[in-house]
Amino acid sequence: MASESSDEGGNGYEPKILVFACNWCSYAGADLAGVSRLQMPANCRIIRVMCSARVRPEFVVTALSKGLDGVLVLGCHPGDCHYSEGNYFTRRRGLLLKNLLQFVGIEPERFQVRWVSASEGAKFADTVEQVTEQIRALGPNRPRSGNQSAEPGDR
Amino acid sequence: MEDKLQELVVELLGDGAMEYFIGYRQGFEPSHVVPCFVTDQSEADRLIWGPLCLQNLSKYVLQARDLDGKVGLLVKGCDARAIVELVKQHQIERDRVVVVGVPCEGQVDPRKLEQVLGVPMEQVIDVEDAGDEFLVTVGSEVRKIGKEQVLRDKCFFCKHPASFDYDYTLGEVQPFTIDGDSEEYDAVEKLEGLPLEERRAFWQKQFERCIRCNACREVCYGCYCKECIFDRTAPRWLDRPPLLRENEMYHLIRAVHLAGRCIDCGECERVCPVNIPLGRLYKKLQKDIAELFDYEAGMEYDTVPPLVDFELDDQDPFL
Amino acid sequence: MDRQKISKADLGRWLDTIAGKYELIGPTEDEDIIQFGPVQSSAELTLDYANSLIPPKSLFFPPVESLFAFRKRGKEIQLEETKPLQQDRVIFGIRNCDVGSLSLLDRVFCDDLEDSYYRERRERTTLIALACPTPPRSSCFCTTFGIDPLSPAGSDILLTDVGDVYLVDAVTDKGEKLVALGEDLFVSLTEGEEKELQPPPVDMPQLDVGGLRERLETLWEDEYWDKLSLPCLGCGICTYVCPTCHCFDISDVGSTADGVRYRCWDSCMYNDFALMVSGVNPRPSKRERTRNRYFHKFSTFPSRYGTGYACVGCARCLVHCPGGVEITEVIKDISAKEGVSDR
Amino acid sequence: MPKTRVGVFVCHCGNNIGGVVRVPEVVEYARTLPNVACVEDNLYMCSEEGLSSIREQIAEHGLNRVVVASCTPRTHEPLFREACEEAGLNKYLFEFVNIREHCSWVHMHDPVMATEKAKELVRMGVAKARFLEPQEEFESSVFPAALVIGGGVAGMTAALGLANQGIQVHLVEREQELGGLIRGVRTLFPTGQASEEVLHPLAEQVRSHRQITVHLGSEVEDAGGFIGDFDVAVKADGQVNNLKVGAVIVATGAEELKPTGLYRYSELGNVVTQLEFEERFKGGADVPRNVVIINCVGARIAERTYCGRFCCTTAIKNAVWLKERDPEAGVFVLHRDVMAYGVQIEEFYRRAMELGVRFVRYDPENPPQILGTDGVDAVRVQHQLMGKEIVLPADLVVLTTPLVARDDNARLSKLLKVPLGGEGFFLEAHLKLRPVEFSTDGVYVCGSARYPANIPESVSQAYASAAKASIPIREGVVRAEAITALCDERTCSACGNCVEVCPFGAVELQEGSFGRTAQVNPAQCKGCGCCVAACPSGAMQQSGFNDRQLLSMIGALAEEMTGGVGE
Repeated sequence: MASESSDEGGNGYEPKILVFACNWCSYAGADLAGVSRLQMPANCRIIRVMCSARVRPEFVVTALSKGLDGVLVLGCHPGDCHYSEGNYFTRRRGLLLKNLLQFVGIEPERFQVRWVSASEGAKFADTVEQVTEQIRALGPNRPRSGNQSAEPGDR
Repeated sequence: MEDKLQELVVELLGDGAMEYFIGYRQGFEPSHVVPCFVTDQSEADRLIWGPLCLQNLSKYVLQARDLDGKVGLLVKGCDARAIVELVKQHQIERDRVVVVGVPCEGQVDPRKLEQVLGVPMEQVIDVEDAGDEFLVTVGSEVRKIGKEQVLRDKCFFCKHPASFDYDYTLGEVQPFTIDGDSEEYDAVEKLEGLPLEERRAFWQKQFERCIRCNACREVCYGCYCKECIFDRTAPRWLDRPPLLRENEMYHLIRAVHLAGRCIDCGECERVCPVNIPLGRLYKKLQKDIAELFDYEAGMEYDTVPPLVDFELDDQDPFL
Repeated sequence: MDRQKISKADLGRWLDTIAGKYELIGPTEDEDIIQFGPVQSSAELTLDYANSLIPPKSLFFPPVESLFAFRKRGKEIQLEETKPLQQDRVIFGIRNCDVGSLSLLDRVFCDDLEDSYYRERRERTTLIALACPTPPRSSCFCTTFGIDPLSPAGSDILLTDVGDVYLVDAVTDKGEKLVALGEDLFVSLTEGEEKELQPPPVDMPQLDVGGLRERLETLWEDEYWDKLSLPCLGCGICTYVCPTCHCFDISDVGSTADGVRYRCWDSCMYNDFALMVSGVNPRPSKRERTRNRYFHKFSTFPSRYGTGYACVGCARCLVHCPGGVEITEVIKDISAKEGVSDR
Repeated sequence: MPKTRVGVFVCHCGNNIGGVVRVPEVVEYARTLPNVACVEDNLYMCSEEGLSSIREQIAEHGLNRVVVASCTPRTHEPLFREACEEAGLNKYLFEFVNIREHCSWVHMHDPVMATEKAKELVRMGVAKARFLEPQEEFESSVFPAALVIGGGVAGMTAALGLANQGIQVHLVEREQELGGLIRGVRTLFPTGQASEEVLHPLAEQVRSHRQITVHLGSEVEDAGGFIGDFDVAVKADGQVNNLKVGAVIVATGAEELKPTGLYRYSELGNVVTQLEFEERFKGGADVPRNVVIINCVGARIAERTYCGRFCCTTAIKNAVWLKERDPEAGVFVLHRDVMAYGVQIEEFYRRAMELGVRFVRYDPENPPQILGTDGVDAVRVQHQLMGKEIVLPADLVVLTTPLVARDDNARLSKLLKVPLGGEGFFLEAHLKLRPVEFSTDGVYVCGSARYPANIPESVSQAYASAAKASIPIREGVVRAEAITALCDERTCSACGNCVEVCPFGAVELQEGSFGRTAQVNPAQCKGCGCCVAACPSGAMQQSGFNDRQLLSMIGALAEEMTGGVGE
């Protein structure tokens, strides 16, 4: 399951972070960071969605459950949603999900929501840098019973 | 009260006001109460009411949607909120259900009762509500037990003992007092107060036990999806084997789906054969939703559920 | 071997000796749940139990087990079979209803289509049954299906609580080997004791199941199933706590490169159990699924394997069904059905 | 169903990708991915050679999915989609993987990690591509009218550009008069022509054009809708006028910075801005003799980093004007650098020097000092070339300030759902490739609303935006990208979450063949996917972004089989 890079903690550990970015603001912000040649850690993988409100909480839970080290949801700043209202739903869902994940013992850094506009290439780069470092500091997202190690039976 | 209930059901069935009535009856032993479907007037005498009538029967109205006529249902104050939500979530029309409200002054948690009595429930012959205490018959002996010792957790903080929006009611709730200094969210706050590692260990231990019998889902009034996302195969969200991580996903996703809809009836926790304290998970959501969005499920027909609603000035910790 | 006895004080010592040579499994209590699980020492066991929530069938046919792991490197695929057991094991404290269920499951897993995982676990396990406490729970009805809660049949050793001591009946070679491990702890009964040390007789309601199958088979289209299925919620509790249910599902979990093939329990009460790829579901509603469950127990299984009914009267489904569907009521209702002529 | 055959095309983008990401390694890796039937790389995938390789491989390998790993879909998706269509493949069977902006350009110093990341991005792209489905685009008609917001040179030109094609135009101007910023400008550089000579004929053409309705003293109060069908409320004197248009051009211009607090501006009467100078001495009377002009006031500083672009030219223009009318005048221009770009302006700069305008370079760390109590007497400045402090007599100080974005931009940006850049100006879709368009279809921008633009620039941008805006209007229909929501009525349980969240009222509960279920009106759906995430059962899906596609990407990243084993 784990790739070479996220096998072990300690030295050489490279977290793998899933990023959802809305097409209109945050994906454009990420593009701008690229155009501006802003250098950042190479741990994030972006999935483009049209609006951050497309990100169903199940995606976040699934990603963490499958062993990804963190999930970052990026959307337009509240009030600037291309669809007027989408990110307000993102915000509510994010609030509740963050609390719920923490409640069951998942580090809050592993699921984050940030607002990045199309002009905020630098903010995108900073966010990637910050989130990567936070998650790197936590170490690998401990797998919930890896495949081979599952001890079936004995119930 | 049972007489009144039985008479009412006989009358309503006789009038053709409903096709059948859902209440409670005694199961294989006196302390075992199970749902009772009365389709014929002659069966109405099986109906009972008491502090062991634990089930929230609301889920059963969903399967009665295909009937030509109405379905009757006995509801406690807490369960009535499920009816409100079902109407609000477009699952039933209010006028297709005959809601018979019952004044409830607290339900017994059988596990607590066993501990207090020191005998298994099978020896309990009767439990009767007597204001501030329960009268419990074990063998030939009647014991008085203070409500605070054996009430279901959710009943301690019951805000809605009276039936809500009923068509018929069996009486008014008598005020009663419960000693004790616990607060509604004590259990949740205790967990919240633990270090993250311990919280994690706690829940992992719970989720590890899950056998994914789906009883929590099937008993839940809010799980009315025609096809549950977990049962889908394209895409397949959840692998079938009840491994810890799949179980954790199952419970977290279910919690997310019920957020803002859960009415804290406690059925999921009650039916769980492996005693996973699911109530705490849902209570946590209830607490957050009340604090963050000032919302409580099941109270009004015309409010918008919190996760499909927003305020411009919602809390925004996200930078 | 003749009937022997062991003092209650010595039981733990014997079990600890066993634990040194075998994997010892017995009843433990955690979170208010009795379950059979591996223990390091007898101190971890509980003897204050009626029966476990999940039947010990789970020790032979686990709720989830990996069959093998697969690994793909380029075009090459490696398979690594899972060893079902690391060590021979002893299950202490199994009740006779569950012992009875194993002989039914043996037919499923060891008859014509052998399941090597089940078989290995069965062969490498010694069963120490513990006769049921008296009086039995009010829900129990094992005697209905010819099970004697005080008999050593089906197990390797039966222990019977008669006050200060346990009577010990080692009825197989495997059982005798275990007794031999704690030789000095076991004392043969005197003739006087043979008569004197007897457990009280078991008094349990007995249901009439004569002709149950024949009567049931005339009721396929009966309206009874509509009414019976009303309170059923469609969860899988009855099948998961049932010691004779044995349906399973097989699926691969992991990546395209590495993964495990798992087998896990499935339940005929789930609405997608019989769903076919085409979208057709031969058991589309609770009515068909409930009917199927009782037909399987009382008709299909006996006819398929030439056994008795696939129910051992443990009453787990009776106690735990959240909808209150009661198998004892079903048996009574079917037996009481009039007006349908036998085939 | 035919077997899924994915073609992967990896672009080097010259050295842009290939200089960091080891493209051959990515190519080899892509070959090992499930359902991948062919993998190609090209120096420039967007070149004709690259595009024809896509077309050829589709035919040769019977590809039914195409993945291009190159730059950003925000600019190049249409191009590659078109290549697919030309080869007979539905364009929605194409998936874009960004390994330039999101990879090679931002990990330039880490080729190992960048290559790993590129491989994973390709793996995710292929995973999604396997579940792509062909789509039909929904057509909707375009209302044959346009709205131009702003009646300056840019707005008027854009309005004429549309109107001359026979398109009905509403031109909304906040002031009671057309003209915008140029009304306050006396002459235009480098010709020295009076601004009226440009402004008056232009305004007259606009006023008299029968296709143009001019709304003076008006502001856009509210706006909604989308390309082809915008509803705009224009308010004038408390009266609201509802307009329906198919396209919108933003030409709201900018305003001159009032440098309060700098160089004793607003404290001393004879410290003025360039526009105030032009206004005050419009008639040419009582012009002071000794004038010191200070450039880069409030520009190229920490809180306003940009260059105003033509402030230098404005300073030169007014310096020349002073010298031409009075050769004896003492005219000093204090500057940080002189931006006199292009042949004509450079010529103009030389002329200023020939006329005796003195250019003195100052150090922003040690800016010029305004001396005087009731008014300016002199300006003290550290002469950088001479390396000593000099004091210049001054009867008047003119501060050259940049144009700044209008405060109202924020409101308009929300109404029109178009973004603003960091300095508060409107932000186009792409600096080079889509300079007068927004990402939001049907909305365009020109002139100083975008960034400080001089008249030739404003005019050419205005023509460009008019040309762009006329395309949908003249075509009469627009095809909406087929990314709308779709409800599986078989499994919808009608909970109504989707109805609640839809920002466009596109979802309703309706009776259908499966009872009451949610149904989506594709004409109203804008493809945000809010409803999909709100649907607990997964009955609601979004084309091109459905759960299966996205989940398979997550699974691919986690190296799992989620999403089902390939069909």
